[in-house]
Amino acid sequence: MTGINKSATQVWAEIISNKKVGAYHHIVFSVGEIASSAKPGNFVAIAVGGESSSMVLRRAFAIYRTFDRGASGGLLEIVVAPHGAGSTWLTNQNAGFKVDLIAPLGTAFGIPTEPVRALLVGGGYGSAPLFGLSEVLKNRGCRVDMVLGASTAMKIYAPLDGKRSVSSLTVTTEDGTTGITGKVTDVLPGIIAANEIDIIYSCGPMGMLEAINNISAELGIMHQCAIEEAMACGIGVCMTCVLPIKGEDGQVRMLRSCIDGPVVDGESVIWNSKRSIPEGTWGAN
Amino acid sequence: MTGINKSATQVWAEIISNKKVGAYHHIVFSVGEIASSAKPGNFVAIAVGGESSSMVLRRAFAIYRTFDRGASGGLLEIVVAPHGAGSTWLTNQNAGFKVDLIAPLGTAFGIPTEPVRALLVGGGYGSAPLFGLSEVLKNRGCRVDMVLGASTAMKIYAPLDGKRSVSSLTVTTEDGTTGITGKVTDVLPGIIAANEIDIIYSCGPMGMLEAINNISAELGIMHQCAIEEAMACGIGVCMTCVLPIKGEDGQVRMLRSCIDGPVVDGESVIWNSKRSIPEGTWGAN
Amino acid sequence: MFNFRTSLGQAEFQNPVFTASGCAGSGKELSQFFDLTELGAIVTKSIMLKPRSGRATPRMAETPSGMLNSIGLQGPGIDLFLEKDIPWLREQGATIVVSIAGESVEDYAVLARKMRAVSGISALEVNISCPNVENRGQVFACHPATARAAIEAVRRNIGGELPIIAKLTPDVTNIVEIAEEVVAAGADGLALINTVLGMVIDTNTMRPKLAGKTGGLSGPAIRPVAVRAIYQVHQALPHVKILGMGGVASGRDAFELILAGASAVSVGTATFGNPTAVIKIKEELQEQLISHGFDSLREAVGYAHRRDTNEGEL
Amino acid sequence: MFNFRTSLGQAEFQNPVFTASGCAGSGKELSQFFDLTELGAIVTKSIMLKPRSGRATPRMAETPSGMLNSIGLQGPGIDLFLEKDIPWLREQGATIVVSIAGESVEDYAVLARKMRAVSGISALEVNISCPNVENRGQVFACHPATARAAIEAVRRNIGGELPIIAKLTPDVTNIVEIAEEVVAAGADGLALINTVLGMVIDTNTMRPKLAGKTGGLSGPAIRPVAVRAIYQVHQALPHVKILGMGGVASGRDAFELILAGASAVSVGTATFGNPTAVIKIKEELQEQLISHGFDSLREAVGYAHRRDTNEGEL
Ligand SMILES: Cc1cc2nc3c(=O)[nH]c(=O)nc-3n(C[C@H](O)[C@H](O)[C@H](O)COP(=O)(O)OP(=O)(O)OC[C@H]3O[C@@H](n4cnc5c(N)ncnc54)[C@H](O)[C@@H]3O)c2cc1C
Ligand SMILES: Cc1cc2nc3c(=O)[nH]c(=O)nc-3n(C[C@H](O)[C@H](O)[C@H](O)COP(=O)(O)OP(=O)(O)OC[C@H]3O[C@@H](n4cnc5c(N)ncnc54)[C@H](O)[C@@H]3O)c2cc1C
Ligand SMILES: Cc1cc2nc3c(=O)[nH]c(=O)nc-3n(C[C@H](O)[C@H](O)[C@H](O)COP(=O)(O)O)c2cc1C
Ligand SMILES: Cc1cc2nc3c(=O)[nH]c(=O)nc-3n(C[C@H](O)[C@H](O)[C@H](O)COP(=O)(O)O)c2cc1C
Ligand code: FES
Ligand code: FES
Repeated sequence: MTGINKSATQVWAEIISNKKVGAYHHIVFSVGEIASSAKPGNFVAIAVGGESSSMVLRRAFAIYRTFDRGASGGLLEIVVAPHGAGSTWLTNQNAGFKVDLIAPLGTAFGIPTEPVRALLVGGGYGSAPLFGLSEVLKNRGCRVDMVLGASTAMKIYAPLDGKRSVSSLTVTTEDGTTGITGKVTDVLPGIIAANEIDIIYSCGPMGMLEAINNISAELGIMHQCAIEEAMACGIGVCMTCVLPIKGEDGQVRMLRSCIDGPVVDGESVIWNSKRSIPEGTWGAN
Repeated sequence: MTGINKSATQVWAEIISNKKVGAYHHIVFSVGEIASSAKPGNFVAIAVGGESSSMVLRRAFAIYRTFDRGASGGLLEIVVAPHGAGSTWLTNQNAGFKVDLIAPLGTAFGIPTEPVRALLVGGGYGSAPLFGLSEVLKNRGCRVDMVLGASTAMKIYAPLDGKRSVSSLTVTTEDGTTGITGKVTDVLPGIIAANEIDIIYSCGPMGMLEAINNISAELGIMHQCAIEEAMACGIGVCMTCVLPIKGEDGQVRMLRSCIDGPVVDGESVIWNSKRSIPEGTWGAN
Repeated sequence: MFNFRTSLGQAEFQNPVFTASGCAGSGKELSQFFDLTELGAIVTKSIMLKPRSGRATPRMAETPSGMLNSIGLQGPGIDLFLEKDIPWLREQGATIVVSIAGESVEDYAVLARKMRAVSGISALEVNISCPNVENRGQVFACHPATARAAIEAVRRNIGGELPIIAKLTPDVTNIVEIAEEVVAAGADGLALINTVLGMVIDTNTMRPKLAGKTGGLSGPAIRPVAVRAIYQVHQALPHVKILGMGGVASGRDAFELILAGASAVSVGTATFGNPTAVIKIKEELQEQLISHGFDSLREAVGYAHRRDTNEGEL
Repeated sequence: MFNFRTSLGQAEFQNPVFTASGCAGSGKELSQFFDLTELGAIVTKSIMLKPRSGRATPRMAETPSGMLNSIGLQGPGIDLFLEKDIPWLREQGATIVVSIAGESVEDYAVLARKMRAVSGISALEVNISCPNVENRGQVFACHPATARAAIEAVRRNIGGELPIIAKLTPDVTNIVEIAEEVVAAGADGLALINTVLGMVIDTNTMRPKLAGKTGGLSGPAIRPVAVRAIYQVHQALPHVKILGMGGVASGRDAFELILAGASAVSVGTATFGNPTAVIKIKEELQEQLISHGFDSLREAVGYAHRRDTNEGEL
């Protein structure tokens, strides 16, 4: 366990701006000191629906990036896909509105001490946390390539200034409305070979992460991925967000994705175990 | 039964303005044709809390007044006391916001065919429907006197243009912050005698209506009052809003205040029966 | 063409969205907002033998995503009801399900006898979730023996072909046991669920808010309980038709109950928040079914129970 | 000076606001947000004899004003728990209530024996009502005989003075009957209520949303059920202390449960929406009590049951 959310703080965060970008909303919050403690991979948990809301649980969003503005307080940005009632409510709130926000939560992407060649792979809004990560990696002297995929062009989130921090950006869409027609995994092997990739960082739907992990495992490349399990609390107290993960001792345990994740080693995850407990899991009976 | 809400219509009504007046909010809605069918005493039922609201029931508000603006659509106004979650939510909505509103509902004040001398008595926001009533009465050639009472000055709702339609206005507050110190019932006997009142119309808390009815009954004056019972549906289908009322046949029945009320004859009500069914009520066992 | 028809016992309905008993007045009130022929059926307020004042007020309290009620079955009694309400409903061309409630087994027998001669009724909903005065006010549907006795009394006296739908309370340790009992006693279908027993205390007066102290909890808050009850009973008794209810406020919700095993759904509390809720729900349900590729409502009934080869544990 | 202290059995607590079992992790997670000594007590997640993986995911579904969970009692087992979690909590100076759960009467006996030597514990909550175990028929708290057997096993084996609080499920026909049984079997207090059995069907996949199909409903949606259960049990057993829970999300809600008859309240689901909910609720409750003129918490316990001369029927 990575020290339980040592810097997590609960604040009333004012919305500074809320802009529609493609299929998503890019929302900027004023969050004070949280901005300086958040790392790429961490997430925020936001209460949704207002005072008399029938939604009792927070919604988790990956941190897109943060700005530490000193005296004027920090900014924190997220990218939201209006999906069900909670995310849709959030995308409907305007600048000036304050939300109850907790951050930073969860694990961050591990940053190599050596300058390595990194490939960042994002699916849909899963690209969001990768831009901050690429900045950090570049500052450490890494080469960063990026692949973003989605079903359609509107669901590719790739802001101009984000693109600047990567050496190459490949885009795939299933319907071919932009970039290469197909899935990210169609282009991965070629890019990995061409750029002699040492490590893959990924964020996106579980199916995509699993497919990427199949490739990285086969090629023997490190793979860190940010997973997305349904979370009730986001702070480690409810045990709803677990998934089976193999520890260094070889033992599979049901670990909390909000505390031991969302960023985990791809090879430690027992993939495709949804709706069942893998045999041999600690405490399975 | 007065013909079941013959002109009741459900509309998305835009808030045209929302202004704080003393302890209340005066809210104006654009309601189209509803404005022309509403009569003094009718109420509206508004859904509260927005899309993901945990509040499943509408809130009822007496119609303060309506304007039939012809082609540009009608306006309907209410006066809201922020009390619990629902009314507070409503008072927090700004111009431009649309609410789900049903009106006109319930019975209206009976208008005498002869020009009589009427006394209108309002408690707190209960004054709201009386101003529209006084206009109608005046146009019928009645003399209209008014008494408004509340615990404190901030809770007296008496707009300037409303006052114009009455011959005299007496204000009482329990704390003496404005007008006469005391309750409306302290001043009623004097005013009734001085103005030779034929009929009393009242709206306000149940305790006040009962006290007024004691006076009217003793003096043998007609009394029509707008009652306020907890309503789940407002349209007559749930049977929650009932109270014991004596019919012309002398039989007491549990009648719905949303359909057979809110305006009822004061002398037909079995007062002070809260939390019990009066003996002899139809179907009591 | 999409087939929206459904059946409960021998009764056929043009669509599966009904009003819930006690939540549609006499029908007149709602007819201001839509044509009653648009309903799968109107289920009338549970009617008893004699006129009844119901309970004292306050009779309701709003709760998070729900409400409590303690109406206490206010109504005109079966005779006036058959004389006035039913003819009016028939005139409108409404499809009618009559709900009856008794205080004793004998009451149920008499009510059933009074109903047997009545024409133009599609089914009889037997509300046995009410207190049995002969047995310390214990609710009939709470115990297998009393539940059985009430339904048997109806079965013996109803004659003919009027389907009997027994309405059960979820406030039992084992709802499947009660369901099995009433089916054995002659119920053609089951109505699941009645309200859940609850209480609200007014923290200002520091007393129970309702004059009757406890009340029945309804609305979206109880939907997970309804889905569970319907799922359990459909699993145990797959051939018994279920009229589902409890917290349905959208087409999605109606679809959820149907997937669990309901052949039709009743809408109660949602009507209080929105007089046209039933119509909205009907339209949304049809959209849901079509967009999921169903050609008929029937195919979707209990669909959540299907086994799937690539999902072992289901 | 306002007196906020309370007691359950022989155990004394500085204030009446606890965490709910299974809703506060190991304590460490919440200690990031407040000092655990601020709690009336931390109630630990129900611990079983052996390590337990719990159920497969998905384990939760949000519902209107509530949620379903089917954690399936994931945990390290009693030995590791006593070795690691308890010493850490003791170090923090936290007031500790340990919750235990068994799969057999023998389990309860062994768990109780393991607990008897442990110091620094204020009370033992005995969870005989987890609705997530695979066979619903085997929920101990559903039947008087099994409820009694579990509590008797604990009573016989616990020794000493550790108060036993039996935690009951509301999913029974008659909760008072179960309460009487466990009190007769030696429970010093009662914890009311555990979650209500429910189900959500995902209308996209058209299957139960939870891998375990059914789950426990918690949150404000069930508060009226909790208030009713507490009120009924307090009325029948006025001298038995009750730890109330179910949908408490504000000081007003805590006050409501106390008026119904709870001597202390646990906060579960509200913590998921707000990590500092317990502290907020504690402060708001104290304000509520003081503003209603109470000098102590104790005076308010069960106050909604009082008779009032000018309100005949209460
Ligand atoms: C670590 C993490 C990071 C995330 N980052 C983002 C992000 O950057 N941008 C973004 O748009 N969304 C993100 N999500 C998903 C987001 O938290 C919501 O789950 C999603 O917006 C759906 O919520 P809703 O209220 O719109 O839908 P509803 O259907 O109303 O949600 C109901 C419940 O199900 C849960 N749920 C539904 N779908 C998912 C899902 N795919 N994953 C997990 N829980 C789900 C919700 O959290 C909620 O509790 C993230 C989730 C996690 C766990
Ligand atoms: C016919 C009628 C006319 C009304 N006219 C006005 C008006 O002009 N201005 C105004 O401010 N309010 C009026 N009310 C009261 C209003 O409908 C709300 O009940 C009140 O605002 C409290 O609702 P809430 O959501 O703020 O409180 P909450 O405490 O959240 O309400 C919870 C539930 O209790 C009911 N309730 C609470 N207090 C009352 C009450 N005093 N009477 C009836 N039901 C209650 C609510 O309707 C709601 O269903 C009227 C009520 C009725 C029945
Ligand atoms: C105000 C009210 C009155 C009710 N009256 C009856 C009744 O007379 N007979 C009956 O069987 N059920 C009655 N019910 C229960 C409903 O028919 C329905 O089973 C329950 O409310 C759950 O559905 P809902 O959540 O859609 O309201 C009543 C419910 C409410 C809210
Ligand atoms: C995620 C979760 C886990 C729970 N785990 C336990 C448990 O281990 N033991 C137990 O007795 N109750 C458990 N409960 C029940 C709670 O302690 C509590 O009784 C119930 O949730 C009602 O309170 P609430 O509405 O405040 O959550 C759990 C509840 C939830 C939501
Ligand atoms: S979301 Fe609650 S433990 Fe992870
Ligand atoms: S409020 Fe429903 S009948 Fe009057």
